Amino acid sequence: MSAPATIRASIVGGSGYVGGEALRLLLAHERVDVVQVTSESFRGKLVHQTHPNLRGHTKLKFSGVDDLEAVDVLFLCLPHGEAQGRLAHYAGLADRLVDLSADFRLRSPERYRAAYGHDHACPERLAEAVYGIPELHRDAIRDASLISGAGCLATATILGLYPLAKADVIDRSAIFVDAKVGSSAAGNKPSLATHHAERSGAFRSFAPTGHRHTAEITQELTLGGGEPVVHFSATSVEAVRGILATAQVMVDPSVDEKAIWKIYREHYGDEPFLRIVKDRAGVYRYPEFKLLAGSNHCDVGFERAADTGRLVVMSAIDNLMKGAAGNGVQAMNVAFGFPETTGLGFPGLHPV
Amino acid sequence: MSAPATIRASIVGGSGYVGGEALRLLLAHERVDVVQVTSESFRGKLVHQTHPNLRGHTKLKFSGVDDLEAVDVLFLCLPHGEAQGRLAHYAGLADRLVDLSADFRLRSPERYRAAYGHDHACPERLAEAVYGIPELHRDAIRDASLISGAGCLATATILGLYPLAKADVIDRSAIFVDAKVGSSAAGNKPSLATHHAERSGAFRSFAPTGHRHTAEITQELTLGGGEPVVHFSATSVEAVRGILATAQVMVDPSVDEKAIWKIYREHYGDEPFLRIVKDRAGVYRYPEFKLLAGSNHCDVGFERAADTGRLVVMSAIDNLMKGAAGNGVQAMNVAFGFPETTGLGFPGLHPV
Amino acid sequence: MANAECPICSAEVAFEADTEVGEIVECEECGAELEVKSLEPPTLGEAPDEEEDWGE
Repeated sequence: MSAPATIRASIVGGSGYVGGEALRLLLAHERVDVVQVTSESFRGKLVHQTHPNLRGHTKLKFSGVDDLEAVDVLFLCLPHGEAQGRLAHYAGLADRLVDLSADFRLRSPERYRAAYGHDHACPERLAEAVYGIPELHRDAIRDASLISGAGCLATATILGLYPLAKADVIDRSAIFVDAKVGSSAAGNKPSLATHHAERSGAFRSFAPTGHRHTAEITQELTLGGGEPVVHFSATSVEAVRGILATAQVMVDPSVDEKAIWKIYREHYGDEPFLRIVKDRAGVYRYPEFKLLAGSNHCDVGFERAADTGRLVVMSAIDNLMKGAAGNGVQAMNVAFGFPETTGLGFPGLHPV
Repeated sequence: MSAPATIRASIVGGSGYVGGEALRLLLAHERVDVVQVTSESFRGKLVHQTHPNLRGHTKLKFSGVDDLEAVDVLFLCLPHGEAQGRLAHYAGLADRLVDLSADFRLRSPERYRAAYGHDHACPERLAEAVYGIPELHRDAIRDASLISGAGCLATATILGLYPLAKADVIDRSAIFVDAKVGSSAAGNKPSLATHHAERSGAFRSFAPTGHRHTAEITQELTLGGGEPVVHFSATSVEAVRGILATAQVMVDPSVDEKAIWKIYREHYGDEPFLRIVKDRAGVYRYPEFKLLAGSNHCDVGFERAADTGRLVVMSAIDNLMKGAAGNGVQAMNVAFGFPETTGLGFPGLHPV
Repeated sequence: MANAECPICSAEVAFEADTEVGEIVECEECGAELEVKSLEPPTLGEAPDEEEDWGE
């Protein structure tokens, strides 16, 4: 079945940062016509009211969710809980759903209750939803009707460790991760904690333990083996966009640096968005998220402490792009048979 | 003469920030094949050594300037003085030259000596060079063989005031401008002044008076009338990319707010890159450069102090884009008859 | 679809087919909240908007 020339797409919940990023990408996507973007609070307003970068790029106005027309793909960028609450309604409007909330990331209802503190509204749909990172589940995404985006911190961490877990060269009993994340990952709801005078220059240990994304990381790194024990800690840092996940794992001493290069090249060599960054020259020798703002790249690098067998794995993304909207568009490209980089070619800026 | 399907372009001096930005744009430009990028110090190295955002996007390596082949257009991104020194050599390699240095911005040799402190190497070529801002000189650019880029601070200031000067509604005897500019405008040569511990958080009045771009502003705002007296002051601020020029001029009391809107709409209503930003709603009610990083926009806004007839005009750009490489590519599009927005559609990011 | 002139910035403001007198519409260029004063001829006046705290 060859790919359609163009498809119709709408965004539900388009006034937030993820919805706005999805809108930016879909408006410029040569195979997509954006039909509607909904926002109850901004209904009737021009979209550039909440997405000022789009001023002059579109005359689109926000619609109400009840005016939604049927389309080919619906991007759900709703607060957690809303997608699972009205899934049947949305599924009736489009054959493909890309849900960028946390509602359908976890396969098991038990793990969902443990991570989110309440029962899932439609646990029977959890098994059918696909964890929408193409580098991990490209084939499943092709036929999926419910594609779930992944948590941004989980995405960076998983993509850093996945090849090693798949090659089963790491000690799964203790994986330590320290993730640094920018302010946009918390959304656009203002509070005292995000008030400039309180947030500027902050290096805030907002989740030393108990971060919800841990459940996804554990789920995706099991890979048919024993369940990994992931010790995850998150710090919000002086940036708007960006995640740098620094993982520390113990690797069998027999696996030297060359072997590790091979493992990463084997898994990521042909991936258009994954770059292995471990360089002996230049300023940026390991992954750095400031270079990635607006791009769909995930950069992965590593360094091995020869004496102890400790491996430090660094992975960087833009939390709104590969950590959310960019990955959603990539999964859409896979689902509809478009070249996977369509509309996602922006390389990022330097200097920035 | 219809536009060619694609053209061959090379960049001379491609290891700097402006050269790197031009390379990023030209690599993604659907009507351009990038043939060579020269750098004497990085000859033979992959371009992503100095432009890490381009890692994985090109296998291009830096060439030496002596290996340059003939092309359709040559972008000169050299330190000041080098283009004027070897112009004949470069002109022999391409029918069109886009010079992004300061060598050919001023029409008069006297004004050049006053601003740059030495005689011009080929003053006879100054008259033939076109000041390459399409919004000001679109027709002249079409046929020009030597297109000069403009100074970044000058570009923001001129585009803010140009419609008012053209409509002759401002008092030309005293135009006060305070321009805020990011660190990338000073290039990539490190010094103690740009050392992070000294530069981070700086609001440094590096040119309270005597800034070289004043000469260009005066030249371009004369517009057949009396020469304006431009009082220009520049401050470097806590940003990498971005310029915000805040001009204060006196306007005839008979010219009310509506009339000013009309003047701006008349000149910029159909310009794809110019946006009039004076909004009563939203967070970004006047131009702000942080939204423009990577985009070719120049946003212009104003506010009128009714009591005194004072008009404050605010104009914002990305100094590396509309202030340099983006404008150069825009001028190239005009020169070769490509749609002017080709390769320049990136809207900028939000939040960023 | 008739057009009226924005009283603030003189931009053209399109009236939808179902626009009614008294309705609040927004000028797309300057973001001003405007009140539909009449349909024939299409005229707009500045709506009494509450001075929103811009936070600066």
